Amino acid sequence: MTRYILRRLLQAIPLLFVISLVLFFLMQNMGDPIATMGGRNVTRSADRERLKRQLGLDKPIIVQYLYWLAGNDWAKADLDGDGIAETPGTRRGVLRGDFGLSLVNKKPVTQVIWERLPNTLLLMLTAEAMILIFALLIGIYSALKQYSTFDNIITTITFLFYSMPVFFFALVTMYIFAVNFKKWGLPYLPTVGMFEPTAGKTPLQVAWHMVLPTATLSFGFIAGYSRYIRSAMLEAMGQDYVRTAKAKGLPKPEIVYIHALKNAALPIVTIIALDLPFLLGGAIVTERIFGWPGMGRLFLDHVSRGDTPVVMGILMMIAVAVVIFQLIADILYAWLDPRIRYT
Amino acid sequence: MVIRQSTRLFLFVLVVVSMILAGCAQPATPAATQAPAATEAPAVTEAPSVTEAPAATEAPAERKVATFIWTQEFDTLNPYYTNMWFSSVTQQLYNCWAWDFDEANKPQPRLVTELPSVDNGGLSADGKVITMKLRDDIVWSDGTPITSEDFVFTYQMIMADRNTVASRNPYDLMEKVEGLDARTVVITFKEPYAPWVANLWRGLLPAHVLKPIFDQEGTIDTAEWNKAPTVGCGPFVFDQWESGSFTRFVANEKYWLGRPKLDEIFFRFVPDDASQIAALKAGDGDLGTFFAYSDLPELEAAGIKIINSFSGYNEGIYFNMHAEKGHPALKDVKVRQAIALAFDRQKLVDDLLLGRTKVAATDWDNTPYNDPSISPWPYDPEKAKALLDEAGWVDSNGDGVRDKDGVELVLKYGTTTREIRQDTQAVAQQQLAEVGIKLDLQSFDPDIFFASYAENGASANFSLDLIEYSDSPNFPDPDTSAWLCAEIPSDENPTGVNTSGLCDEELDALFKLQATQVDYNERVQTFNKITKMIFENVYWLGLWQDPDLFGVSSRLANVKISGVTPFFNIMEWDLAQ
Amino acid sequence: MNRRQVILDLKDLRTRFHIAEGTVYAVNGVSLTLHECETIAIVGESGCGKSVTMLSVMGLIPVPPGEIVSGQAFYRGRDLLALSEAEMEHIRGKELAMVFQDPMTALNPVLTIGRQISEPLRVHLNMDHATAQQRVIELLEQVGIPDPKNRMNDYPHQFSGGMRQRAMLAMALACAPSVLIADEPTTALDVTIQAQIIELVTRLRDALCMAVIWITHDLGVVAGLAERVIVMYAGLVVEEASVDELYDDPRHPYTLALLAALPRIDRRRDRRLKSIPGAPPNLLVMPHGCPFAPRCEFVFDRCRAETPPLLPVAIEHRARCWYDVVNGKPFE
Amino acid sequence: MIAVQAPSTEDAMQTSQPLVKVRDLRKHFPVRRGLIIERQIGSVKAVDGITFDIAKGETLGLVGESGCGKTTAGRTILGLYPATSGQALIDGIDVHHSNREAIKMLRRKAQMIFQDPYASLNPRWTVAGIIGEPLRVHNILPDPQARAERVKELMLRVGLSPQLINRFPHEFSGGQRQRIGVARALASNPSFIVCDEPISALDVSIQAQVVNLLEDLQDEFGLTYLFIAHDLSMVRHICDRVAVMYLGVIVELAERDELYEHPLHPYTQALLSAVPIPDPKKDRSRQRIILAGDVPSPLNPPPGCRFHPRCPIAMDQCSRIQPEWREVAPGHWVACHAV
Amino acid sequence: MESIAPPSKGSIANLSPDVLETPPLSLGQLTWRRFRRHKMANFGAIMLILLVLYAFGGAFVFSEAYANKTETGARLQAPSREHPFGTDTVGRDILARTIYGGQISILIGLTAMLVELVIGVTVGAISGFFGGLIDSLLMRITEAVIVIPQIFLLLVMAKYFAASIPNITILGRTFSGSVVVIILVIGVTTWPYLARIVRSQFLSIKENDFILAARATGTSTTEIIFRHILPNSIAPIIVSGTLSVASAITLEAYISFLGLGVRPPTATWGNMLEGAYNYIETAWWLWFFPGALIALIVLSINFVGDGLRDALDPHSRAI
Repeated sequence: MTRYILRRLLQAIPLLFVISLVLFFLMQNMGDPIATMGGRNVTRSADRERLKRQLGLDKPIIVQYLYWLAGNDWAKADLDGDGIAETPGTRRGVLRGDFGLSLVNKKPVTQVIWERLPNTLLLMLTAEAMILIFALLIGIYSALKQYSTFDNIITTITFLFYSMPVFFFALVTMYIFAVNFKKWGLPYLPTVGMFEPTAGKTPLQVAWHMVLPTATLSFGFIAGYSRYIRSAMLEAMGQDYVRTAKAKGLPKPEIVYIHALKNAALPIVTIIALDLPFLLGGAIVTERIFGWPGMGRLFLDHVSRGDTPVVMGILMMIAVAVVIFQLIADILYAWLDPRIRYT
Repeated sequence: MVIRQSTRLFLFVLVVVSMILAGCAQPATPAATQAPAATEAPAVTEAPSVTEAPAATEAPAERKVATFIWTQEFDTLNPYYTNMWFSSVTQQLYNCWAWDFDEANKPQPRLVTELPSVDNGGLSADGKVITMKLRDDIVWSDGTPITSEDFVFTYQMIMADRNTVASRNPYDLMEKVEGLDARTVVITFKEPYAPWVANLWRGLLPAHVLKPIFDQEGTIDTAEWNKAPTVGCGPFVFDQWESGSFTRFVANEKYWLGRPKLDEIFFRFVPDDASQIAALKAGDGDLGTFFAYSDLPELEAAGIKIINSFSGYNEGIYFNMHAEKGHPALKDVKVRQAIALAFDRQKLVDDLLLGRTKVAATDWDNTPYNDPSISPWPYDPEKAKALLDEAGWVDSNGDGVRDKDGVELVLKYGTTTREIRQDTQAVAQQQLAEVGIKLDLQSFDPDIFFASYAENGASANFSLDLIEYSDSPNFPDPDTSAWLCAEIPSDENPTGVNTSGLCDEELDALFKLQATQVDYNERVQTFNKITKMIFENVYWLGLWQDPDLFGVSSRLANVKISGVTPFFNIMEWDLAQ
Repeated sequence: MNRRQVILDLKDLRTRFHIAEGTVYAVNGVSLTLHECETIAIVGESGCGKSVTMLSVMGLIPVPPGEIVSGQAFYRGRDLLALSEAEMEHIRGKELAMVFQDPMTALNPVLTIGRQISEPLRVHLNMDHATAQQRVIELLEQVGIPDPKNRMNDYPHQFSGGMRQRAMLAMALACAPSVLIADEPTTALDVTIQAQIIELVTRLRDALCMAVIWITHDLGVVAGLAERVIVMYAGLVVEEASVDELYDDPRHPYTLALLAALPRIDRRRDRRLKSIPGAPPNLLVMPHGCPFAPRCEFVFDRCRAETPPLLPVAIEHRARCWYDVVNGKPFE
Repeated sequence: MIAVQAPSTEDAMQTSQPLVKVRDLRKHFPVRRGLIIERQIGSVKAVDGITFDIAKGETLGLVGESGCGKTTAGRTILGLYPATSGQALIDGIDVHHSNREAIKMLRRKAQMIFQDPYASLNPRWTVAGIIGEPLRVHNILPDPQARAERVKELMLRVGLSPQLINRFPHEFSGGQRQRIGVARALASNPSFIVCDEPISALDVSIQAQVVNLLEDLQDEFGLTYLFIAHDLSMVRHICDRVAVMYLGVIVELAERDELYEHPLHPYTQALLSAVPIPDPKKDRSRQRIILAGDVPSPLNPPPGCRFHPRCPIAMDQCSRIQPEWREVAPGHWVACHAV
Repeated sequence: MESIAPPSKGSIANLSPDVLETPPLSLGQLTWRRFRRHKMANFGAIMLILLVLYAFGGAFVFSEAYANKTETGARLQAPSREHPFGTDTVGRDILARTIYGGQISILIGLTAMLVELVIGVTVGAISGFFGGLIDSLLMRITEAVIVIPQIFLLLVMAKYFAASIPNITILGRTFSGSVVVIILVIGVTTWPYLARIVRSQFLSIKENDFILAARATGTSTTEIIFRHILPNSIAPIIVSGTLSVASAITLEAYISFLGLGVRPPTATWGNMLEGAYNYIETAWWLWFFPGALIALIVLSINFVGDGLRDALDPHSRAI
């Protein structure tokens, strides 16, 4: 097992390397970070030249990548534009844990991400918990009551939710629960942010603000997962070993929750483990609509300003997370399914 | 069962961990706030703790708190590191300019005793040397006096090679900045520099805070002060910044012009207009800005007062007249006039902008240098058609689009993705189609649109024929480099900003002349000539005057807004009784 | 002949499946009796309803799509088909146990062998963990699994095919059931392993005095194992006789043909095999007349019109045929 | 196992000119593992040196329990798997070391019938396409019309109504499908057919149909069969000679009746005794040899005689020395120390 | 031929009569039958046809010029008799715009699916059939694309290509070049999932005896791939292709919603929503109609896809 993990991690290195290279190249043409610097004025030409030089954006792209990857403290840069490279670089490169500084706010990328990561995690994990609980409840119940009225209604609703684009669901819920509830004098849900700044970041505030984004994030997944769990359960319930368990005279709950669910859980666990890292990136759309100060919004803000270091940092973090979670999925799978043994 | 329990447990643990993380992430900023608070202990409430609901709950009756809604988050709070409009308008809160501008955009001395002028000896006759006399009572919020050393240090920081400041304009035109004594600063320009009033000392860096950092690290790019300027010189002092959520400023007890009437100002970051409008209407915010015109009636209905603050921005279309790369038709003044006449900009302003602003006649509308005798081209499609016929652009093949010598009059019209601009495009397309000009519409993200020629930016590479955006000159000064021949982007000059590609020798000479004219009236004369040239040749077609819109709730009193330094009198703002 | 008590009495069982393509008439009126400590074999080709019959008795037919249309199954006087699901749970695994064809799929891949064997012990005999463990070890020993103490913690995939079937047997025998239903337990196994299992079942049956119903398609397997043989075709019992009688004196044309179609390992090749024309019937259509009629070499008009009843043709020997194969003419 | 290939032995084995010659054929499947770069760490020795001939018109039975390598042997002989070593010649063509042309010719001459009548027919093709495939591929009948005629003939020959030519496999019963498979194998007029358990997936009443068909076809076209099966009764019925395989090697090879009446290898004896006889009296009176345990993994076959861990008469040397492949009676070959 | 030949002549007598009773049913017909029994799929299919009729038939009712006609005086009007869906921020008729926007959205869905199919099937087929080094290489590339969440990749790529988008004219209509960009970007980022499906299909079908039979017959590799394996893996490809149309439409809407999608004036259901949420309170019709249309078409395509899945593979009940 250790060997397997080691092997997978070693295999991930070239993968991540290639991804970073491709992304870095993609990002070079993604907009000029110093075109306006986020302002309403066009940056003046003298400042453009100077900033390009200072930020190292005048270097050939492969050199920029190299600096990003391995740092530039072994090279010298020409900062005053006299054609002589005299100032030693200070960056240590991704390989040494330095993701560089954001072009937008000059903060270290790790700090920029770290400020937002917990918010995203909070939202995502709550959503994931909702997803799991409801999907399991609905999925198992509708599998056991296959073709019942409940099953049919749930199937229709899940399809409806599954097909609805996130933003449409968000807009509709906002329209109903925030706009109209307020109009009708009912207690209405907040639509923006993580808490009222004046009220402070109290757990109650955060929980209250999480209602709509969590619902928006979860509904599609609940629908999808519950369909998945339903079919996995149905498949498991149709297996010979379930018949064997019945033939042994086991009570129904034991058959359902131990014999069937343990087998049905295998593909579900994999899917969850593979979906989790994607949640890390935050549902971009959800965070955008509800103004949730998470990774998704961070990504959008910095993409729109061509902030390569931050965007690269976010993407590489997610890539690493995906790799790790894929590995975790494999390990979990092996743990749950004794037939699988990695060597 | 086994699975469910363990999965739940797993999730529970994850949620708990993430909550802890969410909690842990905060001390990053408070740590910075508390450090100076410990040394200096200014009257910054009590050490602001996170879990405690700040102030408002403690003494709701006493503390006066105002909430501003910003649709973009500050990038940095160092005045020299940002170009961002939202950051720069906020500077009067926590930082200070040598002089700021009142609601009539007249300079008001703030750090200096009076504005330098030839009369008071502050300005040399050749316009090269400026001598500033500092006030005696100016202090940083930690009590340290503000001296000439801070000015010299600020100049050094702007010019330091390892500091990636946003702009060196106009400091790179200076020969030197010296402190004659603690209260006297002398600035020497290499050449006479007329627009100095508008561009000098837009912010000050505290030498006593940043110098040690600069000496140690060689740069202040990463200084904590940029994110948490707990030492400031504005009426308010920075207190806390929660990334993605809000920034809080509290009253500066040591402010030399008197403690502000408000105790706290929150800047709340909401990511979009709708949320901003909702918050303002709900009374969750006292001030917002950057509205779409269509939201104004609703805001007013909710009792929000709208203030149009002209800051020099005039939306307009630059014509691509590049010698080689432009559309041949646009080199003909008649065609450009025809476009001006065919586009009913008044209706556009009336309908899309709800008549809240005016059609811009010149690039200098609403600056002191404006030529009031010029009024916008009228809407006259018939005359436009006539001019086009005259110019030889007729629809010879009956496809509804005029052509000449086999070239169709199809113009590529590009702008950014801002909604009002895209809407304008759609309207323009329809109106120009009526006179036989076809528009090919394109829109780009700002950082792509404004990317330099070297980056193949849409506005700079001459691939478009009509380029719409609004760019302010160095408001309130009219100086701009957008018309200089030397600024035409090319392989040799990949960062040029002359997006029209126009090189008019006469215009070029006039621009160079105005920059050295220290005398106000002479400069106005020169600008009137420039304005007339641009207007009559239709080098630029104004669409609308683009004021900054501020919405202020009735809770706030004494609110005045300046176009240059919007919050110049923020210390007088108060909650209405 | 049988003075032993009847333990299982099946009367006119009919089971159908409602599937997308229509209704499958799987079992069309099966009656049979089983005595204590007796071994009977149900023989037939795939789809003849032999497994469905016993699954119906066990209440293991998924409903829907399955449906038990009629019939009774008396186990020691109680009609199993009339019992509630909860009542059946007490019978299944305790009184009637079942072993399935494919021990790979019939064992839960994610639970240890030991756990699966101990389940009936816990459920039916309320054994505590330690006692159950002890009993599992005994059971595994009994079915010939070496090193049961350690192997009980193995998962099914770690067992070979033969061992898995032994484990299945151990599981079925856990509560010392009165009736063991073995549904083609050796079909998926090699002959040498099959011999092992048959030998094991025979030994255990004799030791525990257990009634065994052995479902198979292999006439050879049955010969040395069962006392009585029931031949099924198209959801019907077509012939029923003691094992010696059936092989010596088959009376139904189908049984006759089956035996003739089998090559014999103990004989030199003397002839072509006799093949039965056509294919087993499509049970989507309710059989009309004798279901074997289309393939029967003795077929005559009546066969196509009427379904023959199960008639006694000799002592303890019944066949469902209008034709007297001994005398070469139809019955009167 | 052995690789004694003295020419004399060969001559002794064969009286007539063999159509198929297999010489010390081996097929090992590599097992790879590695940290980053995978290395071969061992191999599954599915077929580990088999030698036999099949005469023209003869049926050779290849029997053994599942996993003994008989299917791999059949496929390797046809060249569907590349051989690890050794040689297989079909009608003079070296299956593994010939040029494309020769291989293409071989594909016409040698055909295969599969065990699973469901998996071996492309469910998306009509009967016409399936049976006509060899005709099309080998350009025997490029014209679709002519091909359809020939397909109809073949269908008639295997007992299928030619009217069903445009039907899909799923519309047929198992026995009928197997006949489609037979017709496909016949299409290119082959001389040699590997029948890989062609009847084991069929119902008893259908098995006889297919076996009889195979026999008829052999008589009619003078076909040569390699009949792979685990059903020893059927093998006795259909085969002329029988080879018994165990763990990748042949342990005994003899004329049919000789083998069944005088099995010499203890494994053959056990195997035969385990086969049930549909005769209660005889079955009860038989002395069964019950083998202990299961077939070991071919990844690590036991040293010496591969059967020794389960052999009731194993001797000391059995675990050390591989028994020699000997002809103990004319045409009766066996590899056992005890014989 | 129905005549019974003597037993010695063998097997002709063994003809099974029951086969002749059933009418010949191709797999396609069987699929169609099963599909017809799927209620939701039928509903979806009808809905889908109606939506396509709406988008393409509507063009006969409203001209494109009308859809792009601005009437600044009549902006943001609520649904009325004259403008059943109301008007947008420059007074264009939303009904007409949803018609033309629908065309583009459907076009994007279909062509993005085609791009995805071409890449996905090729990569999956090559990878699954040949295995070995090619397989590892292709699968590493596939992983590399999968490792970055799609929406991130989409945004980055949409921005990457946004720099160079001339408008294009097809069939006398001018489209924003970003349509092509979006199609490519969606196609290029979605194929890995399909490639994996196709690969696993190839891997499992490759092991079938009929492939061995084809090889034993001497059928060439190309023929085995294209005539044997591909037709047998078509079911999941069709299903996933169908669902891809839905996801491409949604993805376009996401990117447009985030402001990086198809640029005006070319309308799509997605970019009609861009900025519309600023009017959530004031002009609900701005976001409601295009949003509801997207939800509807995605729903009906998903229904159809689910029906196809069941119809093509009666054993699978997976979502």
